[in-house]
Amino acid sequence: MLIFERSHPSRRNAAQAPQAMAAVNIPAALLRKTAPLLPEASEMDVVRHYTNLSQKNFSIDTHFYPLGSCTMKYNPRACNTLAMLPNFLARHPLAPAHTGQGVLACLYDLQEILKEVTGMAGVSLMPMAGAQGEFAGIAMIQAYHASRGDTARTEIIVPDAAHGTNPATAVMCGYKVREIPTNADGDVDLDALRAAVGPQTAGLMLTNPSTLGVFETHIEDIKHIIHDAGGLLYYDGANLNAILGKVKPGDMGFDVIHSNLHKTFATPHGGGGPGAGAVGVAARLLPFLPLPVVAKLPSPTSGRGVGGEGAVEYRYLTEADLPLSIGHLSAFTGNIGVLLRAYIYAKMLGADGMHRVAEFATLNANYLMAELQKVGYRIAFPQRRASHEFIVSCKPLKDATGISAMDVAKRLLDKGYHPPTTYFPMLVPECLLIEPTETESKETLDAFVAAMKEIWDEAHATPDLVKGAPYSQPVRRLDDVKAARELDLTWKA
Amino acid sequence: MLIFERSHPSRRNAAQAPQAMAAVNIPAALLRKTAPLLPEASEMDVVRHYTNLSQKNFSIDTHFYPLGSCTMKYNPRACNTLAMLPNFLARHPLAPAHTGQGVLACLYDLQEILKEVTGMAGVSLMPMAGAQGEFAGIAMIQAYHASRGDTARTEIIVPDAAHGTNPATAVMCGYKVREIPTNADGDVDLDALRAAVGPQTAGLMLTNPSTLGVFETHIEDIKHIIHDAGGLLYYDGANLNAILGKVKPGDMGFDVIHSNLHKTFATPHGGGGPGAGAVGVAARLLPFLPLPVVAKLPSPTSGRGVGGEGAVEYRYLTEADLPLSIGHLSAFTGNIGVLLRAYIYAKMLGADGMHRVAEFATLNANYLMAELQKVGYRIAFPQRRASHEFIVSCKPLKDATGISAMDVAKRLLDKGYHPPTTYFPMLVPECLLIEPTETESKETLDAFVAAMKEIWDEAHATPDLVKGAPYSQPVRRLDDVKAARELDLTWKA
Amino acid sequence: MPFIPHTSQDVSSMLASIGVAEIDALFDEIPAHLKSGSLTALGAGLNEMQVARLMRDRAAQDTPLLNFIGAGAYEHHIPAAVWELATRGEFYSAYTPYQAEASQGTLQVLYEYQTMMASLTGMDVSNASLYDGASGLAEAMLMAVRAHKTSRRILVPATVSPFYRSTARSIVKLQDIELVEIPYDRATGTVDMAALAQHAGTDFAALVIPQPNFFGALEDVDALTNWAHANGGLAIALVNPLSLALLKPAGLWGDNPHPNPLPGGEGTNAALRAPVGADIAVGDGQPLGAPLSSGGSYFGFMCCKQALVRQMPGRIIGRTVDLDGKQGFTLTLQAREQHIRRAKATSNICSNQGLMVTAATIFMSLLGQDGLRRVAAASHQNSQRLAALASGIAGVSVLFNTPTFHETVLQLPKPVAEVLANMANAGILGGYDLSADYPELGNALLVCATETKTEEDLQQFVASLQAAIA
Amino acid sequence: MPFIPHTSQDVSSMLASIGVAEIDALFDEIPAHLKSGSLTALGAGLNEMQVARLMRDRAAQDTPLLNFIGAGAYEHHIPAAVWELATRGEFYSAYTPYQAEASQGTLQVLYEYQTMMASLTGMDVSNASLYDGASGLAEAMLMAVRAHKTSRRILVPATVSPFYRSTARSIVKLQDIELVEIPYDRATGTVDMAALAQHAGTDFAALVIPQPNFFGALEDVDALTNWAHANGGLAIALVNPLSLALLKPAGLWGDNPHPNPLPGGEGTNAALRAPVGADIAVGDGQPLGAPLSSGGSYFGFMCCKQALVRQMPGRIIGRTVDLDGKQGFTLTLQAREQHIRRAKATSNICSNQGLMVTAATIFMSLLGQDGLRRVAAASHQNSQRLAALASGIAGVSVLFNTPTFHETVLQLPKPVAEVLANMANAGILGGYDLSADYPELGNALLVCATETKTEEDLQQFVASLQAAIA
Ligand SMILES: Cc1ncc(COP(=O)(O)O)c(C=O)c1O
Ligand SMILES: Cc1ncc(COP(=O)(O)O)c(C=O)c1O
Repeated sequence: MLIFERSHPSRRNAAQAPQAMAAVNIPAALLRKTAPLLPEASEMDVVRHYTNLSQKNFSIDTHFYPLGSCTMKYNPRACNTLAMLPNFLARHPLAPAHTGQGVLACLYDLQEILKEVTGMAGVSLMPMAGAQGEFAGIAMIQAYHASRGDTARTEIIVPDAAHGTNPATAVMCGYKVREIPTNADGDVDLDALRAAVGPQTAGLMLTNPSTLGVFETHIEDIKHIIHDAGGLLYYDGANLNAILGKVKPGDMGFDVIHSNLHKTFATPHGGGGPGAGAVGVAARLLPFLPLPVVAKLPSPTSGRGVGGEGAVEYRYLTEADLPLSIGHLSAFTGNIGVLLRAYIYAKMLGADGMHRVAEFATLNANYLMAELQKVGYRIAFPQRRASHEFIVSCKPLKDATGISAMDVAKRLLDKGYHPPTTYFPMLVPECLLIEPTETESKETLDAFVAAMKEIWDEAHATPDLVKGAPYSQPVRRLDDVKAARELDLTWKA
Repeated sequence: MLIFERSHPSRRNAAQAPQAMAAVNIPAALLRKTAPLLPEASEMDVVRHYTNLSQKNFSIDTHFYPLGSCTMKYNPRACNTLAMLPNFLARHPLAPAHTGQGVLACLYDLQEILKEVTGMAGVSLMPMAGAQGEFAGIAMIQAYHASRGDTARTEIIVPDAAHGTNPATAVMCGYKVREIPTNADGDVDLDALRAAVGPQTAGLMLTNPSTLGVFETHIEDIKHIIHDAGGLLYYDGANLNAILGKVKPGDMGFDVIHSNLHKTFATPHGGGGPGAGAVGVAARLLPFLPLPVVAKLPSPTSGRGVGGEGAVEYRYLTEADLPLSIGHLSAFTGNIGVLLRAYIYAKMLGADGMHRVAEFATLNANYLMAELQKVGYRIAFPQRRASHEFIVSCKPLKDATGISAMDVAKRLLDKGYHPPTTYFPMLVPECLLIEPTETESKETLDAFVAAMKEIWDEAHATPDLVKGAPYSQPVRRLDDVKAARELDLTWKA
Repeated sequence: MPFIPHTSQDVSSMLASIGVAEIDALFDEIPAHLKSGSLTALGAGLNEMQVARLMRDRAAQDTPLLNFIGAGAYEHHIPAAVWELATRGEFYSAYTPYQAEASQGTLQVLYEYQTMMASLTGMDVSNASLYDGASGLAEAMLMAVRAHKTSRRILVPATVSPFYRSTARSIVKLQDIELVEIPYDRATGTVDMAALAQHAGTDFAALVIPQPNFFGALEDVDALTNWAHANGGLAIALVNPLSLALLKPAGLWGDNPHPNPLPGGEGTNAALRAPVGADIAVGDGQPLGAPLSSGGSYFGFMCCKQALVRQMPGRIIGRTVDLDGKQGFTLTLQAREQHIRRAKATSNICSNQGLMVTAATIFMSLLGQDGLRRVAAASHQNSQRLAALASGIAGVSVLFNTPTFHETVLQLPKPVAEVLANMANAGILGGYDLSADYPELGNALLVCATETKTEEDLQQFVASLQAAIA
Repeated sequence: MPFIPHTSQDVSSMLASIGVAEIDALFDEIPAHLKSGSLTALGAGLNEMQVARLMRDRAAQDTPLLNFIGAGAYEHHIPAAVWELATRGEFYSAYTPYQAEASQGTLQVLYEYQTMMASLTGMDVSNASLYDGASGLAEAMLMAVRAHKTSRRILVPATVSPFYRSTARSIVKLQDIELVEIPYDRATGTVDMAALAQHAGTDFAALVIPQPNFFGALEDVDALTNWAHANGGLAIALVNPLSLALLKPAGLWGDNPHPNPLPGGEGTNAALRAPVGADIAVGDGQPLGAPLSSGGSYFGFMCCKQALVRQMPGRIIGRTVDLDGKQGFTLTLQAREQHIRRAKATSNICSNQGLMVTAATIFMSLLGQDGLRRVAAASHQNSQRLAALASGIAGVSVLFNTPTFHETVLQLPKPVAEVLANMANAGILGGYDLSADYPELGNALLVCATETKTEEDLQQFVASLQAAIA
């Protein structure tokens, strides 16, 4: 039932609005004549409706959720509680800096933390998701070349295994995309790369570990090829979880990186966002960072800022400070609430915790890979170490039983597991991209393997059972074709 | 699965305790040698476990919950959010009054509100539930007689329809209980009452509207009979919802009342508590109120209390102020968090809202009674108005089909409704005590009637289906006899 | 209308169905002259925005200071997940789990809670909560009297919290139960064994044994339990649940077999009759996840030996099976309770402190056995360090020469009230002034430093104490 | 280890299963010399108690003042239920609803949201959110350019928020899109129609029409929409969603039939091509339940005519049926998106602002059509009253003689920065200083009073303004 179907004309939820309708001093021509279609329901009915709807979701808080490339790790509840302290929520974005020394100090500290873990020279926290981080990064590459008068660089190179946001971003930044194939080991095809570079090369976007779940072994060769051609190196750090505390993109020679704080830094996905795609840059890109960036300065006035001797004041750097900046990417200051959550998480991990993230994420992935291989599933790159994730190809299973990756995925729902990512990356047929993350226990992984074994057996014994799955959810498989053909995007009264 | 079964020895949830184990300077003989059985689970597993468990509950926020005598009305979420403001949560009960002027002002105001709606001369908020409110009330009656040297009064009169807490309370206060029968109209049998009173009568405990869901019509006769015998009148105000804003127990001549704020004032039941059973008293019982009571006094010191001209200060009255008080009923100050929620609710209702509560609670009950009667259900007192609740007797249904009140209740679960109270009050065979409350809409009541109609039809057509219910819950009917015979009250590793 | 969904159309059709013309007709059984007038003292209703503003203003009038008061309510870190989960609507807005099939969530939580509390206290069973520790102590006294059968006297050491003693007295005195005060030893701050010995051979139902006691001092619980049992009384342990992460559980106190056969009825059998231990353990669960909140809501816990389970007040949850043999949970032993047994019930308690218990269960699960131990040890260490630092101030000394848990008594050179007022002006709640309850101790201050206090906090305490007595 | 559950025994048996001796062996494909040393700049990890203390201290350094700033972020009452529900784990910790069957909760919320937004704006369809209003405006410009096909010029009035203009420029300039500024009339504070008329006949893809505009003033949206359409461009409405409870929805602006056939492909049919209205409506959803939070998270919304739906960026949810014919919800039109269409996608957006949209949907449900109207009207009335009171101060006047929604511009007799600093010292955030963005206006202050302000607050503003300019 939709909330509109719980609505009743002239019902009023009186607690949430002023009792009286105030006088409106606006010419009639500018006013609306018919009321918008918003439900008229009691507060209790609304609470009941959305409480019940929430129960129709799988989530980290309720289920194992090994969705590859998405890093569905535990979102500590303290991050939420503390980021929602009343003073943090109440402050207006245009309030003077002295009324926000607390939140600014957190942002500044987070910038420093990200500099340290990525090995970059500077960080801006402003991009509001990974894709906007990519935009900021490629825009900085563009600005860099432009600032040098190097205007012939019109291409961005993207491996074919890349996440869809990479080519889409390059195009949004006005570039042509040149795609490079992947070799049998899951690495970039170096010969193809060498053949592709030239004076038209603005840069390369590389995801490492790649979306195939492997660490790019020729990373240094790639760096040399691109840099020698005058291009810059963009690091898609959505998969930073695999290397956090182990290796720094800055040390690999990358010029710019974005990191998905809503993955590696455990901020919630919220059913689709908000995220935060902080960008880090090497020294030569510092002047181009998106605005604002938080600076820590000696306190100009006593009694403001963080007092005492050597008092400091935090404030935003603006166009005046960074005239070459690529500019603002949001009206104000990005997703501050997400950044606070990431900061709290980072403070709880500390140096030791950061080192452990990649270790245990990788341990879990390799263990799960080994165990699923024992069940009989085909591993896409068995000769390689898994990073934080790995790929199972259901191609052999499908050939033998007719059961596809999608069938396996849907059947997992009945076993109480959110499925892995399906049919991405597109390079591997019938693929399941599986990312357990470090916060899951061995018991959970073992139970998941047992479920996958059950499905393996069902696929051979009772394939129709699997094809009909799921049976346990609020709905069975949905007709996506109808959804796209007979568009029904809004409810009509 | 129990949380203990998710535990793994030596697993540590490191975020929630100091990293290092501090030195303990306590003689070995006083120390424990084996660890207690507490789970060793990851924070995520704990969050997941209790999130999933919570989904195994019916609640107001998820279901219609017409549990008679329990007043399951909407618990406004604002009451929770605002009562949990950090400053309210942080304050120590023994902190000086000047650090708590905010919370004390709320408590004082709540006392005044309750005085107004009950018509009593004074209120103490301290009792921690209805039953403790009853204790306080009867203890005050005892103290009153004792203060007059009237020590022969050893009996409390209780109608047989009374809630079990009434006789139990009288006994806890050292009284003998004398039970009075109910007449065919659901009122107290006045002749029996006249015969029962005497110099041994300390008082009468009356629930009005009674647990039969009717307003005691002879209320004034009862008052005279008891008062003339030298007894005092106790009003069990758990059902205040039925008369809020309509009639005041003080105006009816009652000497003492308790009110369940977790019913009438919409504070949550929390799966069993905490509640608050504020007591109000007529003037002659004022000296005996339980401690502490909040007083509003002219501010003794400037700069403290609520400043400005005519500044006031709130503080607790203690034994020194009320030497005849029955004393403390808790170590500190009762269930303050519940009281804050009740206060917020009362402020949102205001005078108008208070008047409406009983009106709409009564409207809903009478409507539901009329509709269920149309379906065929036997109403226990069809000649009477329902108050906030009413009784259906499934005796005729059972005689005709074998379907009991319990069967109907369990089948309601499959239809998505929490059942009414079953088998209480004990006077009416196969009874369902139904209390819809004022916060439910007509649509919800109509849907409930439709479900009751379905069950009526099923009872006649497929009685075994009804007897086997529920089918939709995490468990089917439980073996209560085994539970009591083979006690299993704790999990063993 | 706030929270009332009826439209005027709804009202008319409902009235028509009932067969009356107006809502007021539904109240025609109430004598007209009793009907209320307007509730003049109540103002107009506020909308949520207005009430939010009011409450934020009120909250701002409560000034949180750096807190060193304990005395029965303790400031501990509460994991954020505790209240984020406990206030989920499904827990928050459910009733007592009368309909077991639709309440397995709450029921399983309570069963887990019972397991944890029984294990922490070392007892066989636990109920599902009482109101608070002090009223819980009263219930334990009533239970002991029921179990003992012949005596209505309870021995209560003066080292039991004065708040608990006065609350228990308010409650039990109406049943003619006598509380006999046992003095304490002025050197140790613990029960005066010699004074206690004078009660040997007298008729008493139980001895209350606080651990730690109100001074934070650790009693010789083995000796006290043995003494109670040797003299024919029950031992009621009054314990801080957090301290039990470190301290000997009440179920193992003493070593004398119980002398007089305990009552208990059907369920009793020899194997269940442990030869040692307190018979009942009670206390306040506040340290397990309840915020200080000016005094509540907290919750009382009660555990006992198996043989006494039918004497216990309050709800009890049992594990059983359903029609299909599947495990499930349900309220059990309801025949003890007021809604069945009425005047003969073990207590009048009905609603308890369910949500606080849900929070405590989540709290204990998040801490785990190791975490709870570390919190307890850190609290202990902090208060030891505080005592050491404070006694470095000229004129300040530690009053009792006894091991303590996380609270201790300081002797000051000046009236405590004055010192505390000065410290409060410096932003510090310096402790609880013992001079009203224990005038014989002179200028005695009860101070507490839990794991929440940093070294800097302790130094700040000491500096402000020093300034306040200067 | 915080949040990592592995025991050492787990680790050994997992390593054995993998067939390596130690965890570090799993990283043997990483060139050894690239391995990180220790992360020296990060301190040791804090436990939750420590980080809670840190964050509470930090929060205490943020000083909330009585706020009269708007300028694109508005203080409104947010019902408590909004965030109590939105932060439930099932919403909070779920991913984008790729697996529809296991995400019906989130999907239905989004479908309800799309319905509400389409209705509020008067458009046919809505997406499921963009990052924020400013970047959303950039997406609308890109979409208009795609739809228009021949022009890469967008006309942007100077009455559009300078924050939005600069953000949009950062984003669209890389695709060689030109933003042409249209000046405003100094008397009305709205688009200078004469200046706009000079662009008639020139090549442009769209005109942006802000309602209310940055000065809070109401534009003649009918005339502007007609002008855009008459001159062959699309009309992009930039709207405050709360204002739409009162104001004419963008879908009904203007009255000229659309002159040049809109692109759209398969889905387009004559019936769907409304003869009037803006083509795209965007804005920031912050007024619908997002706290101010120093600037985020907010969310961008975007609605459009049916004919343009395949040009829309972002997620879109559709209603369909399952195998059994039962209604269900799913992501649809994914072929527009980067994960399918890659370089040819309508945008690079992937994650959006889902949780903020969940909150907004609950917010709008709680308010309802009537509640939203009352909030909008009260905000309007408060700002009118504020303007009236303020212009009673000698030297202060209302700058533009135009109807406003809930914001207005005051002319001050002194430099605004100085006045604001004085007011801040008195605890008041007096508004947004326009002098940097609009130096031609002199000492101009943009002030906003929403429904959250009481008469007393307004009086306090006026008193402090008076004092600050004295
Ligand atoms: C490898 C990779 N890059 C980029 C992104 C885009 O991140 P966002 O969704 O935050 O825009 C993702 C997210 O799925 C990703 O997995
Ligand atoms: C009529 C009546 N009296 C007393 C009580 C006892 O209230 P409490 O459960 O708060 O102790 C109840 C609660 O069920 C009741 O319905």
